[in-house]
Amino acid sequence: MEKQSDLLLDIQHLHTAYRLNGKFYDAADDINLTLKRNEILSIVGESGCGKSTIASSIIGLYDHKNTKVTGDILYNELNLVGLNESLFDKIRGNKIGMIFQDPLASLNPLMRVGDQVAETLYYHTDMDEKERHARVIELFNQVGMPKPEETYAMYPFELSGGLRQRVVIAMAVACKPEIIIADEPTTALDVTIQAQILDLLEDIQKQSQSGIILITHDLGVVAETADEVAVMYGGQIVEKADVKTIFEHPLHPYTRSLLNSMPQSEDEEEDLHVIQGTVPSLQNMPRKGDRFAARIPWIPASAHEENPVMHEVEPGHWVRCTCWKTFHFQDEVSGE
Amino acid sequence: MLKKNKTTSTEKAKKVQVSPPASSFRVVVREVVKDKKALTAFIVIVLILLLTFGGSLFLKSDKVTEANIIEAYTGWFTDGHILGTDDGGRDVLNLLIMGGRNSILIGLGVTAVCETVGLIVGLVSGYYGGYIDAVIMRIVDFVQVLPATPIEIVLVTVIPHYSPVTLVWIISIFGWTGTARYFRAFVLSQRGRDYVLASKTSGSSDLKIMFREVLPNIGSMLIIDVVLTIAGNIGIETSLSFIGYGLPPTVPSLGTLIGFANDPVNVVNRPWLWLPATILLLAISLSINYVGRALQRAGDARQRES
Amino acid sequence: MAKEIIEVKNLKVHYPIRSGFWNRITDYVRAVDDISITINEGETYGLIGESGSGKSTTGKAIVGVEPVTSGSIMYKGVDITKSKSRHRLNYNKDVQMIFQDSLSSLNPRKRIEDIIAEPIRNFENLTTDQERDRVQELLDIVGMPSDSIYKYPHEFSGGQRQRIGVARAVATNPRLVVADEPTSALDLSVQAQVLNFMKHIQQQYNIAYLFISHDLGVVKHMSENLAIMHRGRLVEIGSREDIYQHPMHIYTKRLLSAIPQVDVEHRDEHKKHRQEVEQEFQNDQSKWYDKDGRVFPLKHVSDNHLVALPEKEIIEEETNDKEGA
Amino acid sequence: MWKTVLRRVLIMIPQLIILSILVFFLAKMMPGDPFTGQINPNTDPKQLEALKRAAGLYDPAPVQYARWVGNIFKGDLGTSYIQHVPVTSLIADRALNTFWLSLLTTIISYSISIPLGVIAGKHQDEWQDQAVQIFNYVTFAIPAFVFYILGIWLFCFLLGWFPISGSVSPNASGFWGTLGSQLYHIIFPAILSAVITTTGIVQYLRTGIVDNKVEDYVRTAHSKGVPENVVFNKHILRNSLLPIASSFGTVITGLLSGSMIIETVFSYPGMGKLFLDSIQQRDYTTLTALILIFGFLTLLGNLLSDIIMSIVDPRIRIK
Repeated sequence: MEKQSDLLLDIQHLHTAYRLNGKFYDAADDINLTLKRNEILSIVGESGCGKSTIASSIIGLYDHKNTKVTGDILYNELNLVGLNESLFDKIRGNKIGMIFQDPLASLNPLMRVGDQVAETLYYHTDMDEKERHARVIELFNQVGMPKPEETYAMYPFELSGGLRQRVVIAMAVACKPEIIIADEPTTALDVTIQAQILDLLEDIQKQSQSGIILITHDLGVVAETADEVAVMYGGQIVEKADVKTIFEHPLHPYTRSLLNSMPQSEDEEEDLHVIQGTVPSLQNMPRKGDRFAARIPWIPASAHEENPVMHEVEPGHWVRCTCWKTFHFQDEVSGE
Repeated sequence: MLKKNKTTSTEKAKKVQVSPPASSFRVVVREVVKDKKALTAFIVIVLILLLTFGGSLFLKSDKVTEANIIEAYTGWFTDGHILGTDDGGRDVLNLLIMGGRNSILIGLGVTAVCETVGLIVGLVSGYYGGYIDAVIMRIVDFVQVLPATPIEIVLVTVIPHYSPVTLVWIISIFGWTGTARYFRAFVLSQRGRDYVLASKTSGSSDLKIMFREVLPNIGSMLIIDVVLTIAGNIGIETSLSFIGYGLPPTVPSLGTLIGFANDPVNVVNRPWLWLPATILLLAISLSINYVGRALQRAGDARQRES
Repeated sequence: MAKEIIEVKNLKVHYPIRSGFWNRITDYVRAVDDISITINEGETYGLIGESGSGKSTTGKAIVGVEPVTSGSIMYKGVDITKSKSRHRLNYNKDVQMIFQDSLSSLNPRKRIEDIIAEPIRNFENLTTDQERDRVQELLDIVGMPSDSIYKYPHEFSGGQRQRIGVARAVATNPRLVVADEPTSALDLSVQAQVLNFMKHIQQQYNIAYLFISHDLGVVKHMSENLAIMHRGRLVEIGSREDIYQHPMHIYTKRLLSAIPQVDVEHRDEHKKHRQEVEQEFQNDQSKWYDKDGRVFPLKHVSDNHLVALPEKEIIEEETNDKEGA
Repeated sequence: MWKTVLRRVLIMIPQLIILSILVFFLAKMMPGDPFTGQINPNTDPKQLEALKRAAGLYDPAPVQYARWVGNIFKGDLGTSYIQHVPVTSLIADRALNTFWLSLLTTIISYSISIPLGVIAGKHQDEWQDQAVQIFNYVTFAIPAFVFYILGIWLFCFLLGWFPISGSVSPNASGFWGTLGSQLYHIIFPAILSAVITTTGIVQYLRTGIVDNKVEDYVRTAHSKGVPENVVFNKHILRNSLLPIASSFGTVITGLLSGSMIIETVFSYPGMGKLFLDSIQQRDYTTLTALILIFGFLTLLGNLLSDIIMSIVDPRIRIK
């Protein structure tokens, strides 16, 4: 049994809807997730599946006029949904750190990078200016910045992509947050830099005992770093399990299709698996029945649940809908 | 057999509903109709054009500007002069119609010259880049730092055989640079786009790429710029005429009429001289600009969509 | 042996760096610095590198849209680095390009028909009907419905647009297509579709690809021979097996070890290995790069496996390793 | 940074040379010469010819140009044809008047436009923004002189709040009295021309704020827990004010060319009015000098803009 205090974040029935042409559409639809201490939870899916929506809902950064968030995001008994902004500002950057995809865009181009990191400390600690400076240098050392002192006074445009992302990470972890949300932190970077940044994230997590939510579309990154994995399609979580199960015994047709379309198979001469059709837009997403059904038309409608829900097929392994039981790839049929 | 199949599929395709990205002209129509205020502004423009261009068909320019001292400074609605007469006994309504037409014509003329020159210079400069661009931009920079109004005034006074056409050229000397800069910036951003590269690898010549590939993308920007520039150029001409160095004295202009307001006596006692012209110019400027703004909003919205 | 289609020799593309008070040219960015590769008929040649390695510049130089500083690109015995000779040969009828950003590479104001027909109109004399049939045929090949010809790029999804880009690239039956990161902007499942079409077309029309990418997984899937670029130079050339099974240059090893593996069971070993290679890369900079940080010239280690090796000892050491393995 | 500034100053030299050549030829195109109106009309034409020759009027153009430039460096801009006094002294007190008017206009203009731009940007698409947009549209669309005429008609004639002409009342006495009268004369034209010059600044600032608001770095600042109003002031506003800072020079330039109209409407004895008076009186030496000064000040304004930009923008400063 896990201790209660190990639970950092408990997301229950989260719905995040965006207003489009006057109507609200759920971009994140009934999300249930938990994040524990010392855990890397990866949310994976293709573009437009709603993974970033979850991140912005947790940290409360969305256009309040055109977004409707319902459900509960519990952090230590505190519900982050609908939390008063000034209270939220005490949590953001302090208890929850955030890392974004594009390190150049996420840094203020006209501010010295050291000052940008120090700004976090200013709002969450009692340090004076000298202490903040010292702490930033310490952080720069920790994230592997080659020349911390010189870097402090530099502007973002003077740094390389990898170094910029290190600044962003330093900023996110400055106050030793319990939760770190990394939204596609390595997508804009080269593979060699990506590896270093992922290692850095793991190191930081080990030191600080925090929980990390890693949002990515890259299955390889997931396989290398995640502990728990949630696979998303069309705003819903379709499969959730520990990383080994997801890659070794995937059940949901979408998870299986995705893994099959990776060009990493040993047999280079064969065609890659193609998922039929396209992801429907937010407005055209079917709100009833299995959302993935349209892309596996050879599976009879009777195989899908009318209102697919998550089933715990094995302890800790959750799959939406029951269609996985009869699912097979098209060529497997013709092979029979 | 194969051939037949192809044609049928083509025919079938023809029937399919197509929604092209709205052409520049369609944007104009659609936006103006959709926005009621812009529609009003547009109707005002049409009415003014009818009044000035239509009205001047019935007027002879030498009659209009003929002095008749005896009838000088007749007030409103007297002796058949609806808007009274000026210091030379000329009918102000006639002057207003002719002046309005002239001011608009000058505005159109300057816009035609400036947009053409600006567009070509902007295209060439932005597309070729490098040294060509550097040299052209130095010239543009220089023309832009010249004190335009004083030089215009001096040119107006020193050029022999001065006519409205001369004025168009004089104003145009300084007017093309803004347009050139505007289009250059846009072309520069398009040049880096892969479709230009794709055209190059498809064997299209530079000239073809500039005019057939890049230019169509400028379309709506050009319309917006033209509309706003017309308003601005009417302003420049009337300003010059207002201080007495625009259209020649024998050619009526709204600016000249408004210039009567430079005399305090006229301001207080003879409002018919300058007030109608002021209102007409105000109506022209406000309505053209409103339509221009509406188009700009439409253009911005479309840019966000794509 | 396959016939070679294009031979790049000592290609250099340098950009001047201006600095100092007078804005004089003080140095050059060596975007492409003395590289030589040979692409054979009908093969897929992979060109791998990280951002800023010069791989895209190389591709553009081969298509003829990037001015070359020095070196030659031989096609049909003619050096096509001069625009005159490209013109005379109708070079771009035979050598075409697929771009990374499908939206940016299709003119938003042109219909699909006009987009695909552009190279046909420039290089072939077809009647309107013949041209339309050809466009329909091309759309058919890339699996697009026939009513697409009347539509505009914005009406399609990223994957569909990329297939239109492929259709345009093969419109004039080219012999070589330079594909510059053709799928890196696409989702995984859509990427699979585009890659499949590219392979099918290759088999059908015997087209050679220069496949430029930073994604070693994709390149492995697509190409028989490949070259690795770093800092504007080639560090290693070889067959797929040479590179992926027996990498010799430290940079190649580093790149390979950095690819995330879908092998959860062994991820700790993989991580350890990657960090060891990274350590070695950091420590042995001076061994693998000259004093200016430049990659050494390539040397043959076997018939078509070339590595930028510095000194004799390393070659021996490495070849011993290889034999031992 | 100093290198950038110095290079920028050096770029001005060829511009100045071309400008002076241009003005020189413009002056040559003008009819009349320094002896027009100065000499007794009964003077023997031959004697006049000799005088002209002695004054170098028949020298080749380059020689005349060189002499002209040489004189400028000596502070000699020629003698007025009409007033028979050195042009420099003629311009001096007029220039001071224009300077005060421009200074006041600039101050008022920025103190109107910056708050308006901030309000519009902060409340994007709300009623505050729409109100500012209407204001902005009107000030952009109306030709300046129409605006002045309507203003003077309404506030000076109908309401009688401000004087309609001059720079100081002849009855004003004492230091404070004179100053007060000057301010009274200057304030209304300054307000009018300030209002009409706000358009650009308001629009730039609004667009800057609207664009910066959705930038990723603003989201980052929020995610650090920086309070909303601090994010606005420290990140959004500061970054949006940057291009505004550099507009300073061009605003001055705009005021110069606008001075002609505002000074005409208010019969204000400044440089613009002097220019128009000179052209009416065919006082070509004064005209030439004024164009040269206008041109020089415009160049200076642009230089100022570039220098301010290179100081405030680190991307230009560090290089």
